[in-house]
Amino acid sequence: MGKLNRQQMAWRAAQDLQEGMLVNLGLGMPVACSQYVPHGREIVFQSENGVIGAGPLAGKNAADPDLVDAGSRQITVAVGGVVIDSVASFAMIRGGHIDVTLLGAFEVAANGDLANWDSRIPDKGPLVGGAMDLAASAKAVWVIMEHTTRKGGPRLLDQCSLPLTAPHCVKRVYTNLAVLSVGPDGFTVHEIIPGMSQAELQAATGAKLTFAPDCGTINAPDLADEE
Amino acid sequence: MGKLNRQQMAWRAAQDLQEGMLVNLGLGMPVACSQYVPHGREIVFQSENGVIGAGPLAGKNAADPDLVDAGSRQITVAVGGVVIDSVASFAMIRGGHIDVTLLGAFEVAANGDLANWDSRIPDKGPLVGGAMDLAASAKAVWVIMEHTTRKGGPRLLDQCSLPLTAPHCVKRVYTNLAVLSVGPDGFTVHEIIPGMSQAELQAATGAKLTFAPDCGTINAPDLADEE
Amino acid sequence: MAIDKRITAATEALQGIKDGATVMLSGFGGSGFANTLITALRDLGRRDLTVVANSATHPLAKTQILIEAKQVRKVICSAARGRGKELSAFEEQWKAGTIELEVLAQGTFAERIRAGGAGIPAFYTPSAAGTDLAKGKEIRRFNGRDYVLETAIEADLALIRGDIGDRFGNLTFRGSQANFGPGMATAAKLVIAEVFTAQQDALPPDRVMLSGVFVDHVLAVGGR
Amino acid sequence: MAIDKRITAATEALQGIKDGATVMLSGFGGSGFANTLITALRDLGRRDLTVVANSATHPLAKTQILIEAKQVRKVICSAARGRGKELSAFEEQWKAGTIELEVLAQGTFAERIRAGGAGIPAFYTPSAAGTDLAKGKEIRRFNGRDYVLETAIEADLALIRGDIGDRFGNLTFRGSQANFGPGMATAAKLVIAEVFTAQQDALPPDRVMLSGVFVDHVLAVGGR
Repeated sequence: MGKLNRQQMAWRAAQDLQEGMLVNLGLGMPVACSQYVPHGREIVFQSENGVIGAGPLAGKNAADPDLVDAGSRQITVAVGGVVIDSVASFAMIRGGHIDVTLLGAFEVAANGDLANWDSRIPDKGPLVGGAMDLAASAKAVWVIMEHTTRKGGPRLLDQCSLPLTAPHCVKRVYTNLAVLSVGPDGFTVHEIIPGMSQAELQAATGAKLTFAPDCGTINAPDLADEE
Repeated sequence: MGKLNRQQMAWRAAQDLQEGMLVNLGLGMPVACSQYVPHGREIVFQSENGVIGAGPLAGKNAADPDLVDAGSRQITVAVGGVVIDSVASFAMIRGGHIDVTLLGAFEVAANGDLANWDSRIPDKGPLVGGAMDLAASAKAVWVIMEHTTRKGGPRLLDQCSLPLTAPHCVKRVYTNLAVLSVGPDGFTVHEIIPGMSQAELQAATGAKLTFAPDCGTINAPDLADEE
Repeated sequence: MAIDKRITAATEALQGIKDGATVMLSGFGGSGFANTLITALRDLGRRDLTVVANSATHPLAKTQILIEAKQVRKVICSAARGRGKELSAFEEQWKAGTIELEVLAQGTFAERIRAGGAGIPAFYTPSAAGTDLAKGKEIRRFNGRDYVLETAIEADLALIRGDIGDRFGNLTFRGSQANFGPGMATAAKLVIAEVFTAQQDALPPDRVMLSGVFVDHVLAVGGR
Repeated sequence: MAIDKRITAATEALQGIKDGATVMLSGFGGSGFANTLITALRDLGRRDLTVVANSATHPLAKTQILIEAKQVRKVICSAARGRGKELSAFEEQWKAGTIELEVLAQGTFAERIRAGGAGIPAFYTPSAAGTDLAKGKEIRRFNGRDYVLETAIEADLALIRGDIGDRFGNLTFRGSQANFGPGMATAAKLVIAEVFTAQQDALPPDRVMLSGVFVDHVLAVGGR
């Protein structure tokens, strides 16, 4: 039974991005998705600091400290892209123009509640960033996260225990064990990793799962975990 | 006793525009002011359709129907100017960035109330335009208008009879008879046309006038009335 | 396959627009009117439209052909007065009570559109406070001054005018052509831009004045 | 005489800033920090400042030297977490209760600044509704959804970073350098921009990314 590694999780989510979508990728696993978009499919990646059409990371020779993405990585502007200011970028986000935002998370609840900003690290200051705006206003909020915590506890829950980023917003979850959607009836499983049973997945989950009639297996390519 | 013609009124107001000011000129007499700014004094003229640094009217050969001012006149962009969109232009106006807006008016009251948008023409539709934003938010609202109506009635009043553009906003009034300021004590006269007495000016005015201790005369050059 | 928002006619793109739709039309002072697209909308024959346009009567705008064809139920604008002494088509229908008018301070008109595109359902503005235009509207005091509550305007369709478009829908504007176009493009479900010319190659980032993200279709019509 | 906003040092321009001033500092992710000007502000020695900056702790921003010098009474930001395991200067003082923190969703942070510059005293936003950050704030329902009332932020001073400036104060920005700069420039009484180079000749209209109308002084510092 092979759990997906982080690159495979990013790969799986990237398969669902469609031609012409405007997509915002959060820090961590989400930004890794851009490299796994099927060849020839044009996606416009929005970085909330104003890069509309973020291209690949800049090579060493082209790296420019004045051109960064929301994760402070030195990037390029894709063909067809433009850079706007933060006021305009968040107007775009809040205005519902983002088709999909792919975010990391600590917890997702069966009602779509998302907790991804405050993991209650003692003494460290709060880090909100753009996640609340993205979660509240993107047309679709998709989450990529490990199915369980490091201690093995569930991250998919009946109710979030951590402070919310936004209520009722998550539409899909890509974990290292499964692909799920979130709807009026809570979590529905659409794909499971090969070799894992429905009962095993349910046991790793803190909310009742429904299994789609056509529930299949995730067939991810071998990808070295880069992190 | 020579009443000022419209060009002379525009000339008089233009003398009070200072280097570096951001100035919005309303339709009619106000836009004529730009040509009477003392030589060498750089003023940035804002046209509310987004021209920040409106230059002179375009000559016949340079006229471009895509470059117009708020009065639909084909203009040029001055050196140092830029064109922005209407949302940004009114953000600039409403945000209090206009140093002076020079507006035409039907009536001004002793408390600074301005009426310049609705003259109650029967059946004709209302024309609000940008005057309400300018009057509400410019750092200084100056008015240029004839001192009296065509029938000889006063336009400077205790209280406006026409619908207001904005309350308590007018700081100065340039008429064909006098230059006045508007303060807590109502109208104060600073200049009168040569040959007119204080009593004559008061008789042409619908509110009590105070005369500044140093009240002088307007010395306007001869200017052909172009309209 | 690749993104290509260029179209050769507007008819198909407009099919989804129904009777009763709200339509934003850019343009100010003769510059930035999408007159080819407005004509296509007129030909589509939809009725009971709400038109959001700065002027209801500008002589250089084709807005009037929608009004003349009795396709407009309501106009939201800042200027509704025809220039001549005789009444404009808008004024005739307004006077007859067959067309509804919502007139706004121009900055409020612009900001309500911006709010529609920026996810702001309502905001407070100083413009029109203390005037007849604020009657019936909620007034609230901040820092000792009265402000008027205004709500967002959104639309089913925006027809805007640009200069150069590319396959991504990116646009440039000439002169003062932008005016209400960029704002309207953010606030409508379907956005069609008519442009002087539409190119396959992407505009360089430094030249893009409106991101193609906001534009669904680009129609080249010439006419610079 | 002619307009010329270029200066050769910031000291004189900053003299009017007093203890207790609110100061906006642009910059995001290493791009667009006005670090020369922030250093000049630190050297000025004013205390009890309220700093409005997206990050309270970015390692490439000189914001931290103001905090280290105990000149900051309050920070308004969207990110207040230092990168390392050890606490940043901000976190130390925040934990000790000697510095106040107002943390906002980044879009709310940006829009409150925009509101400050655009004459909007308050607006409603969907961001943070239903979260701890909305606690104590007014909630209002529009079209069946909850929104949070947020008020404008204005400042006494904004220190921003551009690429090329001209004598009118017009600016260009490189890459993603603009970020919060243009918004902050509209919302502060005094605006100083540090740029790579400042030229006497006006930038062509097509290249101006922020109108000089919003900029009081331009200081060339190189460092592209």
